[in-house]
Amino acid sequence: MDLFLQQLFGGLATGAIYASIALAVVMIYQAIDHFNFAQGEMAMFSTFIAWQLLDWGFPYWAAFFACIVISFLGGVAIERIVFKPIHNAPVLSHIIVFIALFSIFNSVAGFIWDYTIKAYPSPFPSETPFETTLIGMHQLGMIAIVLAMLGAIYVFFRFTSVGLAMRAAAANPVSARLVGVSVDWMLALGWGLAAAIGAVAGMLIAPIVFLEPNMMLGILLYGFAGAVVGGLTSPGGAVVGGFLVGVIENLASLVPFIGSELKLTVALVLIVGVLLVRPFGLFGRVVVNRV
Amino acid sequence: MPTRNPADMLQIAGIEMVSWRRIWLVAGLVIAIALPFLFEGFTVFQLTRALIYAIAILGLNLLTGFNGQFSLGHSAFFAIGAYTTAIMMDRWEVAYYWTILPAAAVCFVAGFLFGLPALRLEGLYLALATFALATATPQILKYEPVAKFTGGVQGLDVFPDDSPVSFLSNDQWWYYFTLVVALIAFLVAWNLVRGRTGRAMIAIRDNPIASKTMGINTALYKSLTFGVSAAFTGVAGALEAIVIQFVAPDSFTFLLAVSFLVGLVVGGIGSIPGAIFGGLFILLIPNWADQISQGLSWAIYGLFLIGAVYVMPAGAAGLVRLVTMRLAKKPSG
Amino acid sequence: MSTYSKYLALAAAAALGGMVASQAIAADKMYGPGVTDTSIKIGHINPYSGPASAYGTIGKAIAAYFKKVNDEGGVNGRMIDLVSVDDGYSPPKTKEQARKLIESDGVLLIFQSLGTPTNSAIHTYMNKKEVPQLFVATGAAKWGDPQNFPWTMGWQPNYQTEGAIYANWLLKNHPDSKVAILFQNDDYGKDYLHGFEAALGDKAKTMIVAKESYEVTDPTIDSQVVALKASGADTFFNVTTPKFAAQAIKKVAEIGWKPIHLLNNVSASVSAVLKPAGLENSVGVITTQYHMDPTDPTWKDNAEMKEWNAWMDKYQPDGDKASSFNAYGYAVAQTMEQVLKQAGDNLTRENVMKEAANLRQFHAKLLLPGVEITTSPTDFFPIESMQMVRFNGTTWELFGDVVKAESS
Amino acid sequence: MATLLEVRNLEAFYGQTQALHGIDFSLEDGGITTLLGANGAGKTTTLRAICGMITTSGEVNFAGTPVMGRKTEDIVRQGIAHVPEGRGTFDRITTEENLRLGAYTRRDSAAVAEDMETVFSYFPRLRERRNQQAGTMSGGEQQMLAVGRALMLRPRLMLLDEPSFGLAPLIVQELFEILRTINREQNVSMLLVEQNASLALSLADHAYLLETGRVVMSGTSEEIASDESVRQAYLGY
Repeated sequence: MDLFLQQLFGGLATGAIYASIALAVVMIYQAIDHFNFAQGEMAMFSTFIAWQLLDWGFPYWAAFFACIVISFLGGVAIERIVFKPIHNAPVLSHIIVFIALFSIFNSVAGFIWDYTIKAYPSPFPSETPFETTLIGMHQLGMIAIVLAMLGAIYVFFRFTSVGLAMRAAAANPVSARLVGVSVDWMLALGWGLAAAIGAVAGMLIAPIVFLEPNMMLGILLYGFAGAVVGGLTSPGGAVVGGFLVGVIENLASLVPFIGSELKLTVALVLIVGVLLVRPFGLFGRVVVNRV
Repeated sequence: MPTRNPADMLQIAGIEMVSWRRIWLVAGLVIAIALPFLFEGFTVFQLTRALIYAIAILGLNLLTGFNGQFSLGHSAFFAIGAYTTAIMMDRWEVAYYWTILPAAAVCFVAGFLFGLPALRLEGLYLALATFALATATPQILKYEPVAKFTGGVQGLDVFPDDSPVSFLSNDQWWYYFTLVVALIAFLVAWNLVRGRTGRAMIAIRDNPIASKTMGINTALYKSLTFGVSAAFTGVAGALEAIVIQFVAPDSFTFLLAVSFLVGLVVGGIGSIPGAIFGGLFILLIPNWADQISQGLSWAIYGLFLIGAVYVMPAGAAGLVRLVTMRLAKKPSG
Repeated sequence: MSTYSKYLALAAAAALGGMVASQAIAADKMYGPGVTDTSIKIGHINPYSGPASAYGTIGKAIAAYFKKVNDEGGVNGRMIDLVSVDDGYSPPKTKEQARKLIESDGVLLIFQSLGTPTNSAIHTYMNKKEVPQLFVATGAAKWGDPQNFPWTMGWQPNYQTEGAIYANWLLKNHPDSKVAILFQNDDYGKDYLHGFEAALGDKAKTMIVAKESYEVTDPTIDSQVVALKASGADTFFNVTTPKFAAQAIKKVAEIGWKPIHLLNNVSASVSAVLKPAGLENSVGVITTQYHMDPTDPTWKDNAEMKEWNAWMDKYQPDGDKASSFNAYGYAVAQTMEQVLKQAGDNLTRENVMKEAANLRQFHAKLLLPGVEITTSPTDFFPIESMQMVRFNGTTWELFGDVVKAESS
Repeated sequence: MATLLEVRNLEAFYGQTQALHGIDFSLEDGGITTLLGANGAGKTTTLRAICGMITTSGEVNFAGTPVMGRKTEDIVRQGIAHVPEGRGTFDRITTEENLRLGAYTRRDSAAVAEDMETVFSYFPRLRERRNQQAGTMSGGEQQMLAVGRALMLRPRLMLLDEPSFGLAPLIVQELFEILRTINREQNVSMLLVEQNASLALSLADHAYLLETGRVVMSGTSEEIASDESVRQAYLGY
């Protein structure tokens, strides 16, 4: 029982990692109707920027918010510079550019900051207020921040006209233009927001897994899994999905023949399984078009 | 969207296009046969690998280009093909040339089976499921119960016989062997795409609902295409095992699947000859990037990719089509 | 006499037959591929990109070392022309690069190719081609097999040996301990495991209470550490690469587990592992070493360390002085230099291999005092001694003697 | 009456193919004008060209300002609401959110809320379905939503592309009644494209007849409706 609890909470802690990335994945999906395979690398790069700021002597929160702003602008710039010329190209061309961005960010980060791991500070105290070793203070704080981001995103999409316009631009760009939405800038805004969320995720993940150029390689897949399991159209679903993937993966390691050797395979089976039963994820909306 | 369907383009350009294509074909074949005598062993070895990648990309093309299903997981089928060959040669000492068809068969079954659940997935979701498959493949190959066959992390050495032709070196021999397999693969693909099956595949890609009402068994065709596509890629994997003479789980990471996708897009989606260009691209460009700067080789590769997408939005095949169309147009005015 | 005849027999068996005859004219210049009167071309394969790119530092260090050698007049008057290529830690790519180096660039030998799966991919090829695959950067035991693979040689103590050292130490000092093991799910991890289990012998079954593995793609190893603690173990054998080692050290402290913590040498760097993990969390961690850690204050005034520092300043001004990879590359490159020196003007592949198997108590600078490199035609394990060290919060403290574990 | 929209020598291309060969027409403020013609005559293309959705050349003046060559979203901001072919519903969001999007360019939230009520008063069924996912509504309801969404812009001109397409005759009748009411009550001018010529002529006051990208005839609805050739070709009696 003790072990079960340990793994459950451990799963929640890892789940928070996946959830934060899943949130960024959903954000960009809302904007461009697509995955960004370079998402993890962008988050990693943002975290390096924050690390660099800290190294130059910035206080934690100054670096934190500066990094968010820089990442936002960077995201906007990527859309405006790299993707603008290929707006009308087929989807696969976009995927190739995602792959290109992936290798560029990974390589440049390694070139500037090299590949040895770096400790990244946590903004939270190291002591938990209550007597438990089940979950650390950083993990708790991370869960809180993820939920806060989720709330902010919910409000943004639900109650602001820009949020609404963003969803409209992604779902039906032609119609969106006809109601006066500048689709191009919505795309750029989506990129910026996704980059900013990714930056927060990166800065929260780095204290746990350590900062290095390849830190997101494994995490991104789980983040995708969380987003898909929860439903790509639902930020809340993505967060729940992220936690679910973390918990199930950890609990699966208790099953004797799976052990920790097949954790990744468990994630695979989970993705395919959920999609077979609910093609739009657990919380995703089913889109029905009547003619 | 520019030039989606090569068949349409052919009709637009008319007869001239066909004769141009014939010239390309003959010239290509002559060059392909002459190449091993123009270069030293290592380059021939590289060309062989480019051909192998071309076959793998061709397989992916059947699925994505002609049937509209995405896959980021073809490294898995490449691995299954490679391991089929390696295990047959390692355990039962089967001669290498007898392992190609079994590798294709095993991959066909694997692809078909994976294609069944994939039926319910579309676009992104399918891409993700296959991406997960690619990431899990090395892990599964190392898994204890299968490790006795796969050699686990250590991998398996493969010892194919030497060149049976006295005036051909091993490299030249492997090249011709691969070339023959590749020619067969391309011919099969060509006939498949232009026949009834191909029309059904393309119909499903362009309008799944309409093709259903036309009486095409979309589910069957989609799974079949998945199987056929996997079989092509599996043949490539088998050849790779023979030529590299070694298989290990780390050879088949998701980066390989990503490479295939890159080759597909750069070569030209829905273009059969484009696969050859794709194979050359994914083999040569990383090497060039590495020569330009070791530390930043991936970044340079990334820039190459973006450049390729900008310059050739419809892949190399699209570019060639555009150029030949211009050339064909000129004399007639 | 008996050693000599054994040597002869082995040499013949290992297809080195031509060498005996050539010894008669050893005074003359004999060159293999890639060698001229003024230069020696050496191939080198390293992952500068991909998942193992952290090791790229070693390649840079080696290149910088040979630059120093060349600036000082080269080896016996010949400049070292190091052709260093990237394989991204992908076995087929390694094969491609090895072939390029040998067939296209025409190198004399391949030096320090890194990684077990990658070296496995070219193992047979190198031996069939009869090209030296020298001092590979991996500690798998299979690299010391002169009988079957006379052209391949390792360098660092092999993982099994090191595993055995920990096991013997436990048997002697904590015979009743309950051991939990975390290992990377590949042959690097499994080699450690085998060495450790074999040395424990019959007691392995009772002493090892839990084993957990992880994949390099796993984001964290938290759940494994939690499970290991739950097994009730009082000893933790940590067989992980730097990133996961740091995670494990941190996690062990976080969940309030206080085991005897045995850390494999792969992750013994103070700057790359213990510092990120938290120095306070690392107190008491035990590992083995065979070369000095540049960040360890113990060696601050050591002459060799001072020399290394001067070299870093001159040849790698941007390099990370805290990285033990820079120390490793420095030491292994000296070994290569020594072999070439010994070979004199007889720079054939056969003779280079013969001299590589003829190192007599060579002390590469930066190896721990008492750690020496010795090889023979039957012993392809250059470094076999290590010393156990314990971390005191700022530095590694040597304890016990230099331990030599004979490889089987 | 003043001229609201003036189109001079409008040309448009789809790739290499020219779809419009210099079209001229104008539309009076407060009026309803219809473009008639067979499939492929260039009706929809004309609407798209006005909104800057395709590459064009020529001159388009709206309320005295040239809008040719500007971005679609900027043209929309001038007060031109386009009810596109196929209704352009935002499937995944609710009816109410669809309507809110229609008012995206407006900042007067009080007036927007008022207009939402107005739309609901024209189309009570949209009020019933205000929280329903728009893509799940019937075709008629989606067409009403499209008109409602356009109305939320408080446009001076509404471009209607085949609003009757695919709808049951009863619904079409209802819809056209409402369009007439909107035209009168809200003073919204309309440019209507219709396959169903008699329906279009019953609503419009002016009509232009397009054939293969050219205007071949123009006049008041009565004039056009009484033309012999038009009657035979388009009205079918």
